[in-house]
Amino acid sequence: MTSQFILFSLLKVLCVFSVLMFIVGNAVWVERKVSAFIQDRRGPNRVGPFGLFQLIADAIKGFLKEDFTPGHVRKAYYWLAPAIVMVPSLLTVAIIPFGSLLGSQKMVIADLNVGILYTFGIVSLAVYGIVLAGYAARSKYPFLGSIRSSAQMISYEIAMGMSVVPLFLIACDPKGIRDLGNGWREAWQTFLAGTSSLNLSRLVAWQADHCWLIIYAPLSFGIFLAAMFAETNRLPFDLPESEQELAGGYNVEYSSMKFMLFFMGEYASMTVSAALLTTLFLGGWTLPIPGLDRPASTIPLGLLQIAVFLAKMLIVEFIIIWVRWMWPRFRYDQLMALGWRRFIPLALANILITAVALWIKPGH
Amino acid sequence: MNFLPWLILFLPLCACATITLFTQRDRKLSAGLSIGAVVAGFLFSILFISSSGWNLNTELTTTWLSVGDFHIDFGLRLDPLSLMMTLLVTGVAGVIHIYSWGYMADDPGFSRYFACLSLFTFSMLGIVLSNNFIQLFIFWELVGVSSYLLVGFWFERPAAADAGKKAFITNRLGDFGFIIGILLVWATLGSLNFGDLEHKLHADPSALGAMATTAGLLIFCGAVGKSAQFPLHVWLPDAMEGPTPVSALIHAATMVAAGVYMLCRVFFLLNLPGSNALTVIAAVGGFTALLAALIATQQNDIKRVLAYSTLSQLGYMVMSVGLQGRTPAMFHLTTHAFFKALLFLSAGSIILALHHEQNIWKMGALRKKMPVTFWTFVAGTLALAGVWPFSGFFSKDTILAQALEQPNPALRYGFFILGVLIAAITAFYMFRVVFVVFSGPARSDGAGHAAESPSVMLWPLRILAVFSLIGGVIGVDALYNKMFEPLSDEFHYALWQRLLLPFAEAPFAATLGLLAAAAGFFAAYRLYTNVLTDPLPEKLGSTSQWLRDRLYFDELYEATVIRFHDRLAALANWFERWIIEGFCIGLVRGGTDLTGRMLRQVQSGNLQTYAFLFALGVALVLYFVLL
Amino acid sequence: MTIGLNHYLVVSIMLFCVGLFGVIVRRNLLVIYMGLELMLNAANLALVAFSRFNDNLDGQVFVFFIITVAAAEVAVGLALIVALYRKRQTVHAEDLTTLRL
Amino acid sequence: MENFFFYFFAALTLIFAFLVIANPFSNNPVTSAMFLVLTIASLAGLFVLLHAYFLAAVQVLVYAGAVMVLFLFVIMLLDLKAEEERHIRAFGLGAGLISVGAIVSIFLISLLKAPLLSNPAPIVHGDTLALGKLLFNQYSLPFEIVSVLLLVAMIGVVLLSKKELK
Repeated sequence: MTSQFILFSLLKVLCVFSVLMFIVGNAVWVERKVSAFIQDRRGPNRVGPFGLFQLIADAIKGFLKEDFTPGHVRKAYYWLAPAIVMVPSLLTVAIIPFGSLLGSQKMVIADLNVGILYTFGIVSLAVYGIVLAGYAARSKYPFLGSIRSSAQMISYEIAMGMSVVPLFLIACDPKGIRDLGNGWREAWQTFLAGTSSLNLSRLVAWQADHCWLIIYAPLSFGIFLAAMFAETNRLPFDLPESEQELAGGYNVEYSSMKFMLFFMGEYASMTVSAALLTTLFLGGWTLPIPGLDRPASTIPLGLLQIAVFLAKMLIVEFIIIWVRWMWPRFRYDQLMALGWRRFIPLALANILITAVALWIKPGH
Repeated sequence: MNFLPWLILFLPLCACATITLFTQRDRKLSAGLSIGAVVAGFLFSILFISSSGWNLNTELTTTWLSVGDFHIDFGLRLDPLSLMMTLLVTGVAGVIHIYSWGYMADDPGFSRYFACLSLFTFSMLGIVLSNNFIQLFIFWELVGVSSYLLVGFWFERPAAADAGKKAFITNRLGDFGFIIGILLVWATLGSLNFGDLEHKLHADPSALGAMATTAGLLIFCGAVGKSAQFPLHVWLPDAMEGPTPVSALIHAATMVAAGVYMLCRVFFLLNLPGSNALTVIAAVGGFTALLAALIATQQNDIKRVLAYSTLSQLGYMVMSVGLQGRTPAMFHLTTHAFFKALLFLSAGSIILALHHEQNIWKMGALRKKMPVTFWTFVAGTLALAGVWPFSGFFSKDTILAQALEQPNPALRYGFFILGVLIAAITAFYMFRVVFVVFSGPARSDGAGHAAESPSVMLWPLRILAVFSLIGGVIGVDALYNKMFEPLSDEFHYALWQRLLLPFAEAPFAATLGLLAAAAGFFAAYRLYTNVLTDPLPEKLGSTSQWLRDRLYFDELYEATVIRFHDRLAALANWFERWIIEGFCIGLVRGGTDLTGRMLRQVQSGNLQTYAFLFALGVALVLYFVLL
Repeated sequence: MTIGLNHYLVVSIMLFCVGLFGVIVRRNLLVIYMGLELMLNAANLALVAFSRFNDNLDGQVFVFFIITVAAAEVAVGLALIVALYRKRQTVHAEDLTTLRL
Repeated sequence: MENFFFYFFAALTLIFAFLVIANPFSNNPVTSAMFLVLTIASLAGLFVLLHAYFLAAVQVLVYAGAVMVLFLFVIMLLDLKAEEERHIRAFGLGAGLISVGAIVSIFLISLLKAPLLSNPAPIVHGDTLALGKLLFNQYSLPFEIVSVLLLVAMIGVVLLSKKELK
């Protein structure tokens, strides 16, 4: 634990946080623009060119508006809930490899060996913010929303976690990376030094080596994508806050900055989910182009790979936003039935089929 | 073939269990099972004897229980004595089983009756085949139980229920002495196996020492109870309350014979130097025989007459054992089983024909109406009275001859005269019954309309009649003689020689016996032909009343034994209620109650208390484990 | 002083006893249940510490099983509490004294 | 550094644990549950210090993510309006102190008596691969049994949760 390590870690945290916040802020603008486009209207266009400064205007509004606290709420949780909402997504981002190398530094804040488990551990904590928000409000709609939310998130976590298992079955071949000569292996070895099975970097390396896992495990991708919507409480699974039924759910009682935090939390988790999806299924920071399919040797190449990652992530995020305005909401029982009676058995079957396929694969 | 004896023994038990557990509702199947078991036993006995011969002296054993060094085998002793008895028990019981089918046909407790009958047969066979005292005693008690069940079979009748209880309790008194005797034998000789005991006593006749007489008499107590000897004779006449086949089976042929059989079985214990047991036994037997014969003369209930005659004959046998005559005793037992069963069953036939009328003064003129029954009854009477050439003559004659062989002249003539006297009285009261029942006028409507019994009842009578006739000359005595006196000459006589043998061997006894029977017959003929009422009470006065009331033994016991018993019971009750229940149990119960009340405070239903106690327990365990 | 097994064990014991204290003192069934969870976790900590200081992974496997069983136990236990609440309208240990003699 | 983290996480664990069962500010079960989540998170920190990475992750995932959510769910479902009034029974307190004191003292005494184990170099790494190998080879039977247990528990919960059994 050298001071250099701490310094670089802090630097990485800072960079990632600011970039994430920037994306979150602009994602709001994108969302409004996309919705406007889909609904055949203009969207924000008053502040700045194309309404680009809407982000700043919203922020100022959020800070300056009266922070109204209803009298009947449970104070402590009322204050705590919005803060908690943000935390899980910020924690998840720590293990996502958003680039290869810049100099000698790996472009990941914490390259944990239990990687994906950590992710799910943190993701599973995300429910607390919503649950506490509903509980704190001490009123029916938020409460119903939070109850729904907790059930929904627990349910889809299972499907999500199991959908990922085949990826690691495929990718974590003990023999690891093929040696193609030309220093290929050395580059990866530096990158993967000290990592083991459930590490996300390994997954990226495998995808660079073979093919994106979306090809190998399309069913996993489908389940993961759907579960992701559920976990981020986005349409078509936004039951906790469904405006028509619950009048906005848990954020009914919140205003100004607290409401902003919920809002940002949603977009942050959306962004992080997109990043995770990119890493798991879309090859992470790699592209199947020579030079981009291995850890960078120069700084510009490293920066380019970060850009590739961000590009993929943004595309995924765009899709998430797009889906919101295209799909109707599920009914709650349909949602649960889908989760428990379709996705979980499917994911289980998926694991089994993958395992058997790997087992009978020649030369394995 | 060694499994056959086991089969013979346990078949009736299986039948009993099956009937009780499964076939209570099916009357025919129940009866069939029971009859089948005993008849199969009889056939197996014949098969076994014909295959291995009479001259066996073996034991079949299997370890039953062992406590430390003390082992009790469950064993079967197979020698001529037990084989003959097995044959007798299964044979007579088989005949009576078949007879019961007819006699009990209308009874609602048909299946239960046959279950009890099978249990009884099993117990009796157990006694006969036992090779040790413990086993013998257990079957002894089983016989008591099954006789209780059978005597009290019509338990809804108070008299029957009381008779059952009386039989059972009176037997307990004898058995009390019996088991003390057994314990005494075990304590002094260290074994309970008959073979072992005999061997030990043979090697050292004074092994029992001063206890010889005591032990012998204590064991005789068992026989006193079971064979209804004076002073425990009172239960047998009452036990006639049971169904008549039961009377025939239990109180004529088998159960009461158990006592005599047992005495013969353990004769080696009685016949010891320095032991006076045999003399006492002979005296008790003789006294019982005389007493019972006298009482029988003034009984008006046909079954009671037969009961007292049974008593009298049992006394005869016991007397014979006491006179060291095991062969005569067993011989008489065997023939007696035939003709007494015959008499009882014939009496049953009469009773059934007269719709359960047992008073002989309400019968009469049945000779024409029930010819088969008449002839069989007469055959039985002749046998019992000891008329040549019926079986009773031969066996009675051997007893009389035995009496004449006594070394002591006082004993010799005393018992001989007693024997002859009893023979005369026996002939008298039996012919009294014959004349009153079968000849003369019909003294009631029932007697006037009587009809012969069904053949299922008559065939057993015919069979038994045949055996009553020939039982004395088929070699039973030779068999016993070979076993009990192996040193004496073997009999090799043709049938006609056997018929005349008593006159050759003991002409004095035979002649006097015949004369006694004739005297009895003529006395009865003089007094009882064509009379409406008994002329004897007028002539004898109060003596007759005494005899009719059985010499007031029951009243005597009522006044002494039973009153004492009641007092004792009251005392025991008081002790039980106040000392044991009140003080001992009460203290324990109260203590337990108090502790429980204290402990139930802990069971408060409060989760925290439980958790606290649990944690304390954990702490305690940890303290012992870790520190 | 380096941190050794004993340090972890002391933490484990204290955690266990805090849980036990909660079980005994608190009267809300749910909180009692949380006390039980604390005790289970204390055991987990001790097992992991033993595993670490004995160079043996078996302890951790054990903890894995304990966590699984605890999950099952919580599910069943909470279902029981819910059923109880439906019937008796209370989750206070004081009110649930049906077992009293 | 490691010492600091140990004391830090240990202190957090114990403080949070104490707040679970006896919170001076609130008697609300939800508060207890939240502090239990924090206890578990701190405990996960201790697990990491013990190189039990997999268990640390599972601890958070299962306990904090699933079990405690279930707790919250139930607390909310029961809607305990009348929050527990603060009157500590002297008996309960005494009983708790006695038993806890007894057990703590016994453990501590025995711990003091025992020889202090030296702190060996970290050889055992509780990472997924090693644990997985152990789990699916040596402990495969218990693993399967536990799976059956979970199934049974699940069925049991479904049955228990039904409003009325037919």
